[in-house]
Amino acid sequence: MTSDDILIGMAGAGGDGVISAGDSLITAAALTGYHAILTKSFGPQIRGGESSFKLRVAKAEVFTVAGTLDVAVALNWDDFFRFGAELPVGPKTIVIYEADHPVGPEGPKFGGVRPAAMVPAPVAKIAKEVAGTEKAKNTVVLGLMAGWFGFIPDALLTGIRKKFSKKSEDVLAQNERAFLAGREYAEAHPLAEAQPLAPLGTDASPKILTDGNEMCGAAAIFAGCSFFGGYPITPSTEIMQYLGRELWKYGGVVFQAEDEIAGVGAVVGASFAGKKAMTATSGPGMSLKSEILGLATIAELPLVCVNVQRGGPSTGIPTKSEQSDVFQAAFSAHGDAVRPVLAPTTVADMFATTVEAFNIAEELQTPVIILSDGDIGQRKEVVDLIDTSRFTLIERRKPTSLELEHYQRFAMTESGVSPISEPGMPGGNYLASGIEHNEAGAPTASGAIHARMNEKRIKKLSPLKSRRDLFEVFGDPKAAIGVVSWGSVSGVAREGLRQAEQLGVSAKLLVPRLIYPIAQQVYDEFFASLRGGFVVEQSHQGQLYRVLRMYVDVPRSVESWARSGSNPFTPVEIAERLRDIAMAAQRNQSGNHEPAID
Amino acid sequence: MTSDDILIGMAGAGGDGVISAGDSLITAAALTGYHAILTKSFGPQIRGGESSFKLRVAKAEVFTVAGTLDVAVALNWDDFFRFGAELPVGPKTIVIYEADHPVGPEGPKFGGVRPAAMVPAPVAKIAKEVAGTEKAKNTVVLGLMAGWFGFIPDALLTGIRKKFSKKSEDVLAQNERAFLAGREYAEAHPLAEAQPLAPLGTDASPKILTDGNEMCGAAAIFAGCSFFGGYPITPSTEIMQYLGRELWKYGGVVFQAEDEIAGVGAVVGASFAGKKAMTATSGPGMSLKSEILGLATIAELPLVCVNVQRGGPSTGIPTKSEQSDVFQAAFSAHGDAVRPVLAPTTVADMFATTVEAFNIAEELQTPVIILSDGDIGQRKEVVDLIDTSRFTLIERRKPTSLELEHYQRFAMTESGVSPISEPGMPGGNYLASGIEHNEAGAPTASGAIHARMNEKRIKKLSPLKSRRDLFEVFGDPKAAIGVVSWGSVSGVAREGLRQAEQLGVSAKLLVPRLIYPIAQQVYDEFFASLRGGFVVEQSHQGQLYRVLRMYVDVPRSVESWARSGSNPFTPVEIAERLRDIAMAAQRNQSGNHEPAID
Amino acid sequence: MSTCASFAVADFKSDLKPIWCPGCGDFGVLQSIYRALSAIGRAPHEISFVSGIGCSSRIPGYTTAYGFNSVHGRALPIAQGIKLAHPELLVLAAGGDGDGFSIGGGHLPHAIRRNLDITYIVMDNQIYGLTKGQLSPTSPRGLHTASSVFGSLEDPVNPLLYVLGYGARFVAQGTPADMAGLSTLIEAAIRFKGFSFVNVQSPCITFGQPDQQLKAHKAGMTSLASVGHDPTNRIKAMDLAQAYGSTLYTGIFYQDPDAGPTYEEAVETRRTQFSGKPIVPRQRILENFIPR
Amino acid sequence: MSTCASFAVADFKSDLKPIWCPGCGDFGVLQSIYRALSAIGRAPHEISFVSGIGCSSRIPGYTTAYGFNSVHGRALPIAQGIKLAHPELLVLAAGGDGDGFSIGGGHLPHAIRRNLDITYIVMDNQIYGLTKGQLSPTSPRGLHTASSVFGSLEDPVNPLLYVLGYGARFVAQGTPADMAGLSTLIEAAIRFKGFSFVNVQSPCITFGQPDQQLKAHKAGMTSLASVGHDPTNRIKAMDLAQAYGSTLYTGIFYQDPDAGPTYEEAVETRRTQFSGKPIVPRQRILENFIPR
Ligand SMILES: Cc1ncc(C[n+]2csc(CCOP(=O)(O)OP(=O)(O)O)c2C)c(N)n1
Ligand SMILES: Cc1ncc(C[n+]2csc(CCOP(=O)(O)OP(=O)(O)O)c2C)c(N)n1
Ligand code: SF4
Ligand code: SF4
Ligand SMILES: [Mg+2]
Ligand SMILES: [Mg+2]
Repeated sequence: MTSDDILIGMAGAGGDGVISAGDSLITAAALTGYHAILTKSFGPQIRGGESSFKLRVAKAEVFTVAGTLDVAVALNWDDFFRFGAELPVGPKTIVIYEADHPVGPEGPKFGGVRPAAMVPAPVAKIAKEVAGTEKAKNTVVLGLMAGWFGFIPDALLTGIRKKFSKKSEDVLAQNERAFLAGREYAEAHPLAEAQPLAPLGTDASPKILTDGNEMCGAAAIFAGCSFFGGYPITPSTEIMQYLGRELWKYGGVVFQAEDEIAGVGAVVGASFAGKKAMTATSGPGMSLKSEILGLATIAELPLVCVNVQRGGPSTGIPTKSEQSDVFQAAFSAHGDAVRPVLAPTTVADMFATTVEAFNIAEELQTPVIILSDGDIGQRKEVVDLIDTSRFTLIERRKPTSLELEHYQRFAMTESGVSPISEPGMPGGNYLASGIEHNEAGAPTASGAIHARMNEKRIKKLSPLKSRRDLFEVFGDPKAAIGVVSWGSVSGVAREGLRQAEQLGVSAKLLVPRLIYPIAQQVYDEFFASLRGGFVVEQSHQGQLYRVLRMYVDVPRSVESWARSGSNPFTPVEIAERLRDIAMAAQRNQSGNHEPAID
Repeated sequence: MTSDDILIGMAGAGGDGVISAGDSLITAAALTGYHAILTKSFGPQIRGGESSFKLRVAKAEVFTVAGTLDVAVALNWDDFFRFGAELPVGPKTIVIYEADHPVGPEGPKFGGVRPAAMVPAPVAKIAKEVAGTEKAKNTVVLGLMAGWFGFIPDALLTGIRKKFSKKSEDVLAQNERAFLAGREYAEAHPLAEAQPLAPLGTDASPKILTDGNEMCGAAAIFAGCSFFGGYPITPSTEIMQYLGRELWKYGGVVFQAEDEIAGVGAVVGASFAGKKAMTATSGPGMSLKSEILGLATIAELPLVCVNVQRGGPSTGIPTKSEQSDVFQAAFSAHGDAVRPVLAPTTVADMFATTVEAFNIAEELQTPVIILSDGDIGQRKEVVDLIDTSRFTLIERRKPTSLELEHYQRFAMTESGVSPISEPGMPGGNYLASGIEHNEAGAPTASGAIHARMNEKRIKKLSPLKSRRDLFEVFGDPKAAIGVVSWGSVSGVAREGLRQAEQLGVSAKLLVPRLIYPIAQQVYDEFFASLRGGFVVEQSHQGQLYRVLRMYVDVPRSVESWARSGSNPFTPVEIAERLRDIAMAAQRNQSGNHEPAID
Repeated sequence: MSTCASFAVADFKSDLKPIWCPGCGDFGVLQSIYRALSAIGRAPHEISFVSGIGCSSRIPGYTTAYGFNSVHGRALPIAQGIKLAHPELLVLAAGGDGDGFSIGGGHLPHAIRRNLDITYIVMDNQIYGLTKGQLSPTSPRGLHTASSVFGSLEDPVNPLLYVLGYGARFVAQGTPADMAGLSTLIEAAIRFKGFSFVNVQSPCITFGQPDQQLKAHKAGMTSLASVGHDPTNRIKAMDLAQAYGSTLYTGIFYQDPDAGPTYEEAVETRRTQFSGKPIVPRQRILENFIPR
Repeated sequence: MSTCASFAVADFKSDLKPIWCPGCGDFGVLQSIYRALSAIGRAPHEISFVSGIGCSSRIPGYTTAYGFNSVHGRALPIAQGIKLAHPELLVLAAGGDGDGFSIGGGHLPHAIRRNLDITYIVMDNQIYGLTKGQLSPTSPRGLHTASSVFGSLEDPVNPLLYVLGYGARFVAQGTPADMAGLSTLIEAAIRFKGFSFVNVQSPCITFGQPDQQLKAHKAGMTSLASVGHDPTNRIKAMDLAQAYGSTLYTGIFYQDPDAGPTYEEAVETRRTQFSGKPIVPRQRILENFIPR
C-alpha cells in the first residue's frame, strides 16, 4: 500500500545535521512537485543544542504538521524526548532509531502508546563505514527514507550533489555513498509496516518553496513597496532580511533603525513622502510602535505593519507561535483610532494578504496591520506557484490639478478619503500632524470638527465590511455546525473539517482574512444556520471570539475554544469536537452543548 | 426668589484676570461651605490669549458645569464668542457685559436665543475710577456678583485681602475699593431677573478645595506610595507636580524621567524593590508605556498607572477631556495580558479610586490602570472633606520564613497570588523576567507551563468581578429604563437622572468604577429589569459599550450613546432622552426605541 | 529638481498665525529660517519640514513647506524616512530641547552616524514650554521649575558636546538675539552636504530663566570667530562646547572640511550596484522561489 | 546593611545552566562578575542585577542575586528605580551592545548625568547575538551580516567616547580574554561611588567577526596602564577612546578622583530637608486641602 500523505519527525543532537536533513527532504519534495510543510524546533541554546523537524509531504495541499507522526526518527533518545509533545508518537507510528542507542524489551515510553514498529538502524555505523565520518549520519537517514518510504530518491540525490558541489570532491563522494548505503540498507531490510509515498501523476503544477516571512517580503516588492524600516525580532526578522537581500534590487531602501519606534517613524516619513512603505515586528515591537501607528491614523498616512505573533505577554515565548495579539492589533492606540487588521491563512496566502494590505492602506490612507504568526512566518512550505496576474494594485488617490487650486488635504468627501499630495508636488503643500485638524490641516480644538474628523476617519473604512472576498467558507454552507478559525490555526481547522466530513459530520468553516473591523453581516449570515460550533484560536482568552462579540450577536451555542500558544491544536481534535457537537445536537435539539475541552 | 444652584460663565482677553476671578469665587464658595465646580478654558496660545471659566456653586453636591449658564459675563464680545458652545447662553441666562462694548438693538446672536436679560455694566470705567487701573476689572466683577447674586460678599472680601496682602498697601486698597464699588453699583442697579444664591444653613460640613490630579497624588501618599516616575504631559502633569511638592516630605522620591518608557521602567524597578509605586500620563504616554506595562503583568509586579484621558487619537486635543482610551487601557499589551482598569467618578472619588488601585495592585500583584479624564483631573471642586479612616490599606503578600525555605516566586496557589519577596530579603532571591517562566522563575518554552501561567495570571483577577462596592446604582433599582455611565460623564448622568425623575421618569443609573475586567453579573442584574436605556460616554465609538458586549449579553434595547470629546453631554439631554425612551416604551411595550441622537 | 525662480521671505510664510507667547525666542528662529530658505532658493513644495511636539515644534506649520508636526521626540526618524524616500527634497527637522535631547535623545546619535543630508534645528530654551514649565534636560542643576520646586538634582546634558562626540560633521549654535547671524548659520547648515545640527538658544519668555532672555543674549554672546576658533578642529570645538550653559558661543563649532558620502548617496551607490544585473521583474518575483 | 560573612564564587552561581554557545565571551564575563562580587563581599540577596534582552542579558539568571531579565533596552531605567527605592542595595545593570546603545541608547546619557551608584556592564560583541546575527550599532561600517548582506552603510557608535562625553565618572574597558583584569575592573567599578560603565569586548563566537575572538583579543589588547594613561584625565581618555574599533585598550579610561554626590545622596539630602518640619501625617493629608 502507498500513502498520499506522510508526516515525518526527526530529532538529534546539535551537529547531527537534523535540520539539514529536513531541508534536503523538503527541497526534494518541491523539486518533484509534492506539497510539503516543514517546521523546525530547537532547544533554548542559540547554537549547538538539540534540534528537530517535522515534515509533511503530500500529493494534495496540506495545512499543518500538527498530529501524530507517521515516521519518527530518533538519532538519540534524550534529544528526541526533549521535544516531548512536539513529536507525538502514536499507535501507527514507525519509529526508526539509531541502533547505537538500543531500547530495552519494553521499549521507550511514548506516553503509554505502542508504536506500529520499532526499527533500529545502524546509522552511525553506516556513516562511518562508507563516509568515514559520523557527520554523514543525516545523509544516511535520507537514504533510509528513500528506501523505506519511496521518498523521492532522484531528487534527493540531485539535491545532495548540488549541496556539496562547492565542497571538495571527497565530501561529495562521501555523501553520495552515505545516501546510497542508507538506501541499500533499507532495501535489504524491508519494513512491512511502511506505506511508501505514492508517486505523483504528471499533472503536478509548478511549485515554489518558501515561508510566510519571505512571501510577505516578496509581496511587498510586488505591490510596489519601496521602503522598509524595521528592527530585528523573532519571528519576524526574516522579513527584513529577505528585503535586505532583495528590495535594493528593485530600487527600494531597507532601513534597520535603532529601535521599533524609529523603524515605524521612518516608514511614516517615507509614506508622507509618497512611497509605499512597510515595517515588520512581533509583540514587543508592536507595543513600542503604538504611538506612531496612532499618528499614522490621524495623519491618514498609508503604511503596512506586520506583526508575526509569538507567545506573549512581554518577551513571552519568542520561538512559539500564538494568536494573542488580536486585542492589541485592533485596540492599542489611544483615542478613537480604528485601523484594518488582516491575517493570512497559509504561507501562500501571506502573499495575497500582504498585497491586499498595501491596497487597503493606499486606497483608504490608513495603517494596516497584518497579524501573521510564528507558524506561518517561519514554516517552510511547498506551494503552488501563485499567478500574480490576478492581483490589481491600488495607488493612492493624488489630487487633481483642480483640487490643487484650493487644496485641502483632509477635505470631506463622500467616501471619507481625501486626495493626498506629497512633498515635491507644487500646490499640495500642507501640514501633516497628530493634532486634531480641520480640512486644511490647521490645528483645532473644536468639538464639532473633532467629531466630523473622527467620523471621516472611521467611515472611510466601512467598505471593508462588505469585502466578502476577505472571507472564505468551507464545507456545507447550510450546515448546522460551524467553526470560525483564523491565521495558521485555520489550516488545522480546514483539515479538521475534512476529517469530520469523513466521520460523516456535516459542518462548515469560516476563515476571515479581515480580522478588524468586524464584518458583522458576514458573521450573521454564517451563524444564521448554526445550532452549535466554536471559534477556535491559539490564545488563552480567545481574543477573536471576544472581538466578534463586540459587534456581532454570536449565538450562545457558538463557543470560544481557546488555548495558549506552544500547545498546538490538531485536526483530529477539531474533527472530534465537531462530531461531539453533532451528536449532542442530535440528542438535544436545543443544542445546549457542554464543551468537552475548554 | 433665591437659588440653590448658580452657574456662571465669564470670558475676557488675556490680562483681564478672568481666571483669577474664577479662582477667587470658588475659594469664597469653599470658605463658606458651598459645593462648587470650576473649569477653565483657554485659547490655543500658551500665554496672553483669551480665557474663560465656568463656575457652579450650589448648596448640594453637583457634578458638572455642563448646561446653560445662569449668568454670563462678557468682558468683550470677541473673546466671549471665541468659546462658542463652551459658554451656552439660553433663555434664562442673565448676560452681563462690559458697557464699553455696547450691543445694537438686536443684541448679539446667541444662536437664536434671547437671554433673560442683557445687562451692560461699566466695569472698566468703575475700575479706572476707583482703582486707577483697568487691572482691577476682575475685582469689580466680583463686586457685581456679590451685589446681584448675593455671592458670599464676606468671603470674597476676605479672599481679596489675603490675595493682595503680599502686594503693596496701595494695590490692596485699590482692590478693596474696586470690589466695594462693584457691589455698590449692583445694589444701585437692582436686577429683577437675578435669583441670588440662597444662604447656607449652619450644617455645612467641612469642605476641601481641590482637583482630581491633586486627589490622585494625595491618595498615593495616603496609600503609602513612595516612588513616582513620570514625564510631563497635559492633562496629567499636575499629578507629578503635586507629588514633586509633597512626596519628598513623606520620604518618597519623585523621578522625572527622560521619557514615559523610562518613567514606568523606574516604577517597575521600584516595585521590584518592594515599594508601592506609581506613574501618570495621558494617551501618547500610555502608548509608549505599553511594553513595560506588559512586563509588569508577566513579572507580576504591582504598580499604578494613571491615564488622565484627553482627546485622541495621537496628539489629538490635549486640552479637552475624552473617554476614548478604554480599548487601550484594557488591550494595549500584546499577549494574553489582563490588567484591572479603574475609573474615578468625581474629583473626590479620585481619592478613593487611587487608594483602591494601590490596594488591588498590591494584593493581586498586577499593574492597575486608572482611567481618569481631563475633566476630573483638572477641574477644581469644593467637596466634603473625606474621612480617610474608612479606608483599609493592603500590603503585598510577603513570603513567610517557611515559604522562603524553598522559595518559588511564582508558586501556584489557590488564589493565583504567590508570595513576593524583594531584594534585601535573604532566601527570597529570584529572577524576575518578561520571559515565560516556571514557578521558580526559570525561563521556559513549555506549552504546558505557559498555559498554567496564563491561567494563574488571569484567574487571580477574578475576585474583582464580585466587588460590588466598585459599582454604584442610583435611582430606582427596579426601573425599566437604565443608563450606564462612567468617569466624569457619570456626574452628568447623575444629574440627568435627577432631572428625569423630576420629569416623572423612573430610571436608574449604573456607574462602574471597575472598568475591566468586566463584572458580568453586575451588569446582568442591572440589565435584567430594563426595557430601554443606553450606555453614555465621551468617545466616538462608545468604547465601554463595546467592551461590555465582549462579556455581557447587553440587551438590544440598551444602546450606545457616544460622542467625541470636546462636545460635552448635558444633564438636560440625558433627562430628555430618558423621558423619550420612557414615552416610547409606554407606546410600544416591546421597547424598540429609535434614538433621537446618535 | 531645484527651481530657478527665486523666493522671497513671504513665500515661506503660511497663513497660520503663530500662537507663541509675545516675546518668545521662536519668532526670531522662524524669521531666520524664512531668510535662510529664501537665500537657498528652493521652492516651498520641495522642502519638507518635520518636528516633534512642543512650542518650538509648531514651527513647520508657520511655513509653506510640506510640514509634519509629528509626535514628541520623533522628528528625526520621520525626517530620515522622508529623505531616504525622496532624496531630492530639502529636509529640515526641528524641535525643542525636551523633544530632541530627552524623549528623542536616543535617535540623535544614529541620525548623526548615518549622516543623511538633513538640517536639525533645536530651539533650546532649557525648559518644557508647551507643558508649562517643567525641567528640561538642558535645565541647569538646581533649577526650580514646576516639576522641581525644590531644585533639580541632575546635571544638564550638553547637546553641543554630545553631537560632537557622535561625530556630527556640522555643529553650530545661534540665538535669535542675532537674527542675521542665525539665518547665516541656518543657511550654512542647509548648504552643508550631510547631517547638520544647529542649537539655537531660543528663550522662553514665559517659563524660562530671566537671565536667559534675548537681552542677556545680546549682551553676553561671543562669536566663535571672535575667539579665533578654527571650525575644522573637532577637539577644540569640544573644548569650547564645554562652556555650554556658561558662555553663549555663536557660530560654527565644527564643519567637516571634507564631508564624506551621505547615507542617501551610499544607498544610491548600493542601488546602482544592481542596475544592469539580470533581475526578475517584480511582477514575476515569485519565480525566485521555484526550487532548482 | 552590609554583611560580615564572606562569599565565595560559588555563592553567586545559580542553578540555571547557561545556554550560551560554547566559546561565547559571555562565559568569561560571568566568571569575572562572580569573582568581583566575591571580592566585594556583599551577600547575594543584597544585590540586584538587571538586564534587558539579548544573549548577554541572560546573565542575571546565572547569578544568585535578585535578578531582573527585563525587556529590550530598559535595564537602566529599571535599575535606577531599584536604586532609588532601595539605595542600600548593590545594583548592577548589564546587557548587549544593541540593548544598551541602540534601543536603549536614549537612557544612557540620563543615567549618567543623574549619577546613581550603579555599575553598568555592556557585553559588546558588535552583533545581535540572540536574534542570530544582525547589524549592531557597534558593527563596523561595511560589515556583512544577516541584515546587511551587502555591507553596512553606517559608521558605528563609539560607546567609550559617548559615555565620556556624557560626563561619566568611571569608564573602563575589558575583555574576557583577560579574566583577571576584567574582574578587577568590575570590582573597581562596583567600588566606585557613582555611575560606572564597563564596556566588555565579549566575542560572539557564532555570529561575530572571526578576527574579534578571544584569541585575537589576547594577542592585540593593550592595557591603558602600559601606555601610561592617567585615568584622571578625561580629555586624554577621550582621545584614547577614539581608537575604539581599532585598538583594544583595556583598563580604566577615566575615573573621577573626586566623585561628586550621587543622585541618591541628593535625594537623601532633599528628604532630610523636611525632617523636623511640621508635616501633616499622611493619614490626615487631606487637611492640606481645607481652604484657609
Ligand atoms: C509622548 C508624549 N509625551 C509627552 C508629551 C507632552 N509634551 C508635549 S511638548 C513637551 C515638552 C516640551 O518641551 P520642549 O521639547 O523643550 O519644547 P518647547 O515647548 O520648550 O519648545 C511635552 C513633555 C507629549 N505630547 N507626548
Ligand atoms: C522591543 C524588542 N525589540 C526587539 C527584540 C528582539 N531582540 C532581542 S535581543 C536583540 C538584540 C540582541 O543584541 P544585543 O543587545 O547586542 O545582545 P547580544 O545578544 O548580542 O548579547 C533583539 C533585537 C526584543 N526582544 N524586544
Ligand atoms: S511658553 Fe515659552 S517657548 Fe512656549 S511659546 Fe511661550 S515663550 Fe515660547
Ligand atoms: S550567539 Fe553569540 S552572543 Fe549569543 S550565546 Fe552564541 S556566541 Fe554568545
Ligand atoms: Mg524647551
Ligand atoms: Mg550584541
